[in-house]
Amino acid sequence: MLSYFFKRLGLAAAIVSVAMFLLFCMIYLIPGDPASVALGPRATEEMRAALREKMGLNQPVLVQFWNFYIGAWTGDLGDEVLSGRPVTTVVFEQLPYTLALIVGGITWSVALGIPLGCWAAVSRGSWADRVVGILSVAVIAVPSFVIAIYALLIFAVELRWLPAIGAGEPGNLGDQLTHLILPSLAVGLGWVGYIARMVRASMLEVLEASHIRTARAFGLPDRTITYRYALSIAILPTVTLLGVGIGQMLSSAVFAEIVFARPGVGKLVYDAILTRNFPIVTGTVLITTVLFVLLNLLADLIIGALDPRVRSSF
Amino acid sequence: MAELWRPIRKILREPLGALGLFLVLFVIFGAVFADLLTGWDPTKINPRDRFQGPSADHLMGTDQLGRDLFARVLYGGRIALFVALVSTAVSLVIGIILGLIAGYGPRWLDNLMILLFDAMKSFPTVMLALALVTLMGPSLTAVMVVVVLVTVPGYARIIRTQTIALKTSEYVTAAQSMGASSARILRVHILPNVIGPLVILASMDIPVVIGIEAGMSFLGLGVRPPTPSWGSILNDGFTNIRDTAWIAIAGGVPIIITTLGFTFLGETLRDVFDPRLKGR
Amino acid sequence: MTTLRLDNLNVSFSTEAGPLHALKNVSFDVPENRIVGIVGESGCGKSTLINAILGLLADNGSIDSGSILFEGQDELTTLPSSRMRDLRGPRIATVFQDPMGALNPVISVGKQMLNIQYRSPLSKEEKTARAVEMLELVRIPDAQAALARYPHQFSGGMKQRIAIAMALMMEPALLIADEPTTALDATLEVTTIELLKDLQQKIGCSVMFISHHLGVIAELCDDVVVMYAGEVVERGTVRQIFQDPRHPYTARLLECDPARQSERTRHLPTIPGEIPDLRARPAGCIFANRCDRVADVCSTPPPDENIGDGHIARCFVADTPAETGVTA
Amino acid sequence: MSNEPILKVADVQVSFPVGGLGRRGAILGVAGVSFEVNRGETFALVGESGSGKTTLARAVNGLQEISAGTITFEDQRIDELDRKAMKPVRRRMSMMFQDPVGSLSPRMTVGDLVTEPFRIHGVEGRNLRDEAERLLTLVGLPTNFASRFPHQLSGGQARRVGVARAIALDPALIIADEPTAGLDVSVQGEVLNLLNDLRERLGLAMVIITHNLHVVHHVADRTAVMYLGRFVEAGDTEQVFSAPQHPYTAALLSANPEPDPDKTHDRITLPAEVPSLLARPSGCEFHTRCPWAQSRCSTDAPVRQVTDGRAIACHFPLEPGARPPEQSERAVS
Repeated sequence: MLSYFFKRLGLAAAIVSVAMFLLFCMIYLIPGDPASVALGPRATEEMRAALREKMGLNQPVLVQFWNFYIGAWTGDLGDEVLSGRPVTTVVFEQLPYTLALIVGGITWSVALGIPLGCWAAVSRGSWADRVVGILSVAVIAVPSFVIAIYALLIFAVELRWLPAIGAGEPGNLGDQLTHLILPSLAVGLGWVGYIARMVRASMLEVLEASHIRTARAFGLPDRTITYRYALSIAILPTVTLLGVGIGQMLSSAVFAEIVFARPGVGKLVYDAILTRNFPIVTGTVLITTVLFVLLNLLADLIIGALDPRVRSSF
Repeated sequence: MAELWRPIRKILREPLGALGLFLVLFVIFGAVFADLLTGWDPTKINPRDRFQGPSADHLMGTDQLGRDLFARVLYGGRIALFVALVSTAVSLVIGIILGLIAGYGPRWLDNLMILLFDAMKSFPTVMLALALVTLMGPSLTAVMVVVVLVTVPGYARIIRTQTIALKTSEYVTAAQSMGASSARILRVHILPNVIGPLVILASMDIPVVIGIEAGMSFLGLGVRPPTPSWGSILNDGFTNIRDTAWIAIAGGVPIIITTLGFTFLGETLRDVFDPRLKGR
Repeated sequence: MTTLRLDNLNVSFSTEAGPLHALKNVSFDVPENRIVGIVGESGCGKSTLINAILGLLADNGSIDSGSILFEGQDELTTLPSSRMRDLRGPRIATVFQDPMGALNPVISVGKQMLNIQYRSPLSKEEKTARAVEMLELVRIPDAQAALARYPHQFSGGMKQRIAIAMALMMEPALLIADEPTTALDATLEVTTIELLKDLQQKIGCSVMFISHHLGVIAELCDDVVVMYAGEVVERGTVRQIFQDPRHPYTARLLECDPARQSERTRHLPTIPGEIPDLRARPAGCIFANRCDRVADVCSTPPPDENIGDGHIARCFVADTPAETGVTA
Repeated sequence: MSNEPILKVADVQVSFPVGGLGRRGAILGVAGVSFEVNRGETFALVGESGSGKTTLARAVNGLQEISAGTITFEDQRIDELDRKAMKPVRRRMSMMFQDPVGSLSPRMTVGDLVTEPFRIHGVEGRNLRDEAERLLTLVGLPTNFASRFPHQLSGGQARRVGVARAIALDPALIIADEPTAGLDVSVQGEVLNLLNDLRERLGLAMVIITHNLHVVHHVADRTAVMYLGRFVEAGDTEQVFSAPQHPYTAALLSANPEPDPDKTHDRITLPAEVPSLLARPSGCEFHTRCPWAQSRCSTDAPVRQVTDGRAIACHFPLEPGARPPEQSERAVS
């Protein structure tokens, strides 16, 4: 198990390194100079030169990459252009709001998706199965920002059931949760569909397996077979799926934060673009990427803990 | 002709497939014949007619600048379909080539490419879009670059996994033992067996691509205003949501119709032509 | 007493291309304390037969007529599913073909063995002791430690022996063994067969042993049932079947086994032709299209001809010994 | 049948790397095997799973690199050839794979499948449709099968297509891996008869790989029995069958007896399971399972002895009809 952990950790580090490299290439190769971008069209040539010097853009490419790379690993992603505060500090201030949104999204998707998928699989071919199937496909298809806007329109603007704006009063947990309901639904609704489908499909596959036939032949009760013998296996792909899904939920969170005017990294980076605050943009991209890789690693470790076959194959 | 008709009949036999096909054709029709369906110029500003509800004159009403929403929706459909079809096709070609190389090539190359694909996929889509657009400036090209960057790793991985599975299959070994070249094995024995499922999966990705285009335009990172896009209409609707709901409805409903249509169609295609792909 | 009696059982499946008559008028007995072998090639209906007995037919399958009587009292075709579940495991146990997939991969062997005993009033310690005892009986080394291990940590032969241990743990009246040795190597097959025979005698249960391997059937079984395309074409004691086969299919099948040809030959016997489509069964004999003794009468349904001493063949010419190179 | 060898395999080893970072090693899948196949002769390799028989066949066919030894085919060293140089050799030596349906490319028609060798080798001046008809007729399939796809074939039919493809370019040697695997008893005979027929008519040499000794009996001129990547016994098929000298051969033979209820109760039971290639037993590698094993067997590896064209690797070769000592009381673990 320990070697499995280190192997996965090494792989995660490699992926992050390559991602940093790709990000650097993008910045370097794409026409457009970060200094000009930051200063806007009205800046003088001297101002650009000064900023270039400060950002280290006059050094050789490899040196630039090396500084970027080492800086990133040590948590130094440069300073914000406007206030001069370290990018890491600024991003980490906003990160908890986004994480809350994602955790909310996962809660929606797991709490609704797993029971729905299980139910559909057990009652395969019934009208309930068909309805769950069509609904899952439908919520997967519709982009999350459309859901966000319509949720805002219906529940906040028209019906006025739930608050439309902000993250709630600091310190007031109830208020914060109320403010979380709509945005997290927008983030998680599509994933209710994904998870319901995945659970249904893998349940059906597992229920066909010969060990389930054996369990039936031993007269084990249906409940034991469905929930302890089948679901315990069928749930495994869901964990992997959620690991991947977190990336998409991060994307959805950006929209949800903008639509519901919540603080968070999405709002941060969106505002940074409007103010040409380039270090914030790259810093946020990098930090969310690392976050995604780490959460994926966590998903893999959970799989390893749940599945003895994976555990011993390393 | 009969060859073409049979799959269509199979799709029509499924209620969901028939609905999907109808919705998709409906959207394509609107986009193609936009000039004939409306006399309004989608970019013409008309300050006196702001925030109008639907009427015989303006079928979907007007936006905050008095532009006809029906015309904007029709022309916005052209953008959405253009981006979806072109960038998916480009992604497919690149993905297939990279996937075949990774799957059939030497082990070290495979490992390297997998690492690249995984790193690409670890950027959250919107974050990648934001970073790219900051540098490139908002444009249709930027949207398409984002779509390709986001979808290629997935396609390449699928092709790679299938290629690796087939590489050790008995019929490929048999071809090797007959002396077939790598090019022939890839062309005759591997490609035909991996491409079908991928094309179906890609067709199911079209709604995702439409979502990316609309999403970026919503954030002001896609097509430049005044060019109409469903995403930018939706943004207008969002900005003015307390004044009128009509703009948000005009921007969102086409997105919902199109994504649902393509998804239902794609699902049916998959179930009909490659039942192995679905859970059951 | 008869442990299991099948009488004129008919099973069909509804398929897209129409109903498929999978089992037609199947009758045979599994007497107490005897091992009955079921022989047949692919498509003969062996798995349908097992599923029908266990009440595990797929949703599109149904028992159209006939009876399955268990221990002279339980009519399995009409038994409520809760009662059927009580029989499965404690009274009717099953060992399936695929040793790799027969055990749940994410639950430890010990836990699975405890789960099976869920009806038993014994304490957890006693149940564990029982599991260890069974594992030792099937010669799993270090049985106590084996309980904590997962299926993938055992070899194929061991997994199949664990499956046998689980099946016999509740001392069932009937053991259904569905090709339990087919996936194993020949030398491993021998040990498994001997083990099975040993345990059958210790526990004193009846066994329904399904196999396509004639050598194994001849060695292990007391009685033999020959199936072809969903029908029992011949049944009798192992000697009757192997030394005096009366149905042409049985005779030809025995002939085909290369092991039967002790003399070296460059030309092996075969049965030309294929099994008919079970969606459109012929009105007469099911084997007529491949039979070398076919006559006009064969287009009408053949009788279950009783040759004597429980030896029955579904054939018009069963009263004369089949012409084969094999003599009684 | 001439006695001129078409294939010579000498001391061939195949090793596979095992283990990940840190604990790298290699196991021998084939651990030094030598044999010759004469023109027009059928040679059988018999063994159970893990015996290395398929690996050996793939090595002969150049699909698997060998780590030691030489392979000579039609007086040419082929183990050193690269892929390009190997191509002409593949016209003369074809291989059939285990899975009758799975070895046929699923989206090609039977007609395309049987004529694929012509396309690969760019054979000129032949009408491929005529060739397909000729080959299908040769293996006893109706010519209208040419338009079918593999999944529309029964196991026996698919196997015939495999045979047709193997003989397409008039090879001198066919290697057939488990030609009867997955086939019903009543169909097995058809395939074996076909192979026998073709061998006689076309003067082919054949290497047949199987786990079923009885299949071998009716097809092979000479037989070799493999255990853990080595030959334990090899010789004239008739001799090996009538008087097996190696205990493993005897056990294999008895594992698949004549189906007669009065004759089958004298099987030789082998205790334990095949050892892992990672931990080969000392001395004679069969001693852990051998009913006749003595103390010497666990320390000294037996040397291969050849007498009258019969090779055996055993310290104590069996007399004809030998029964294991105290089989009934022997502890089984």
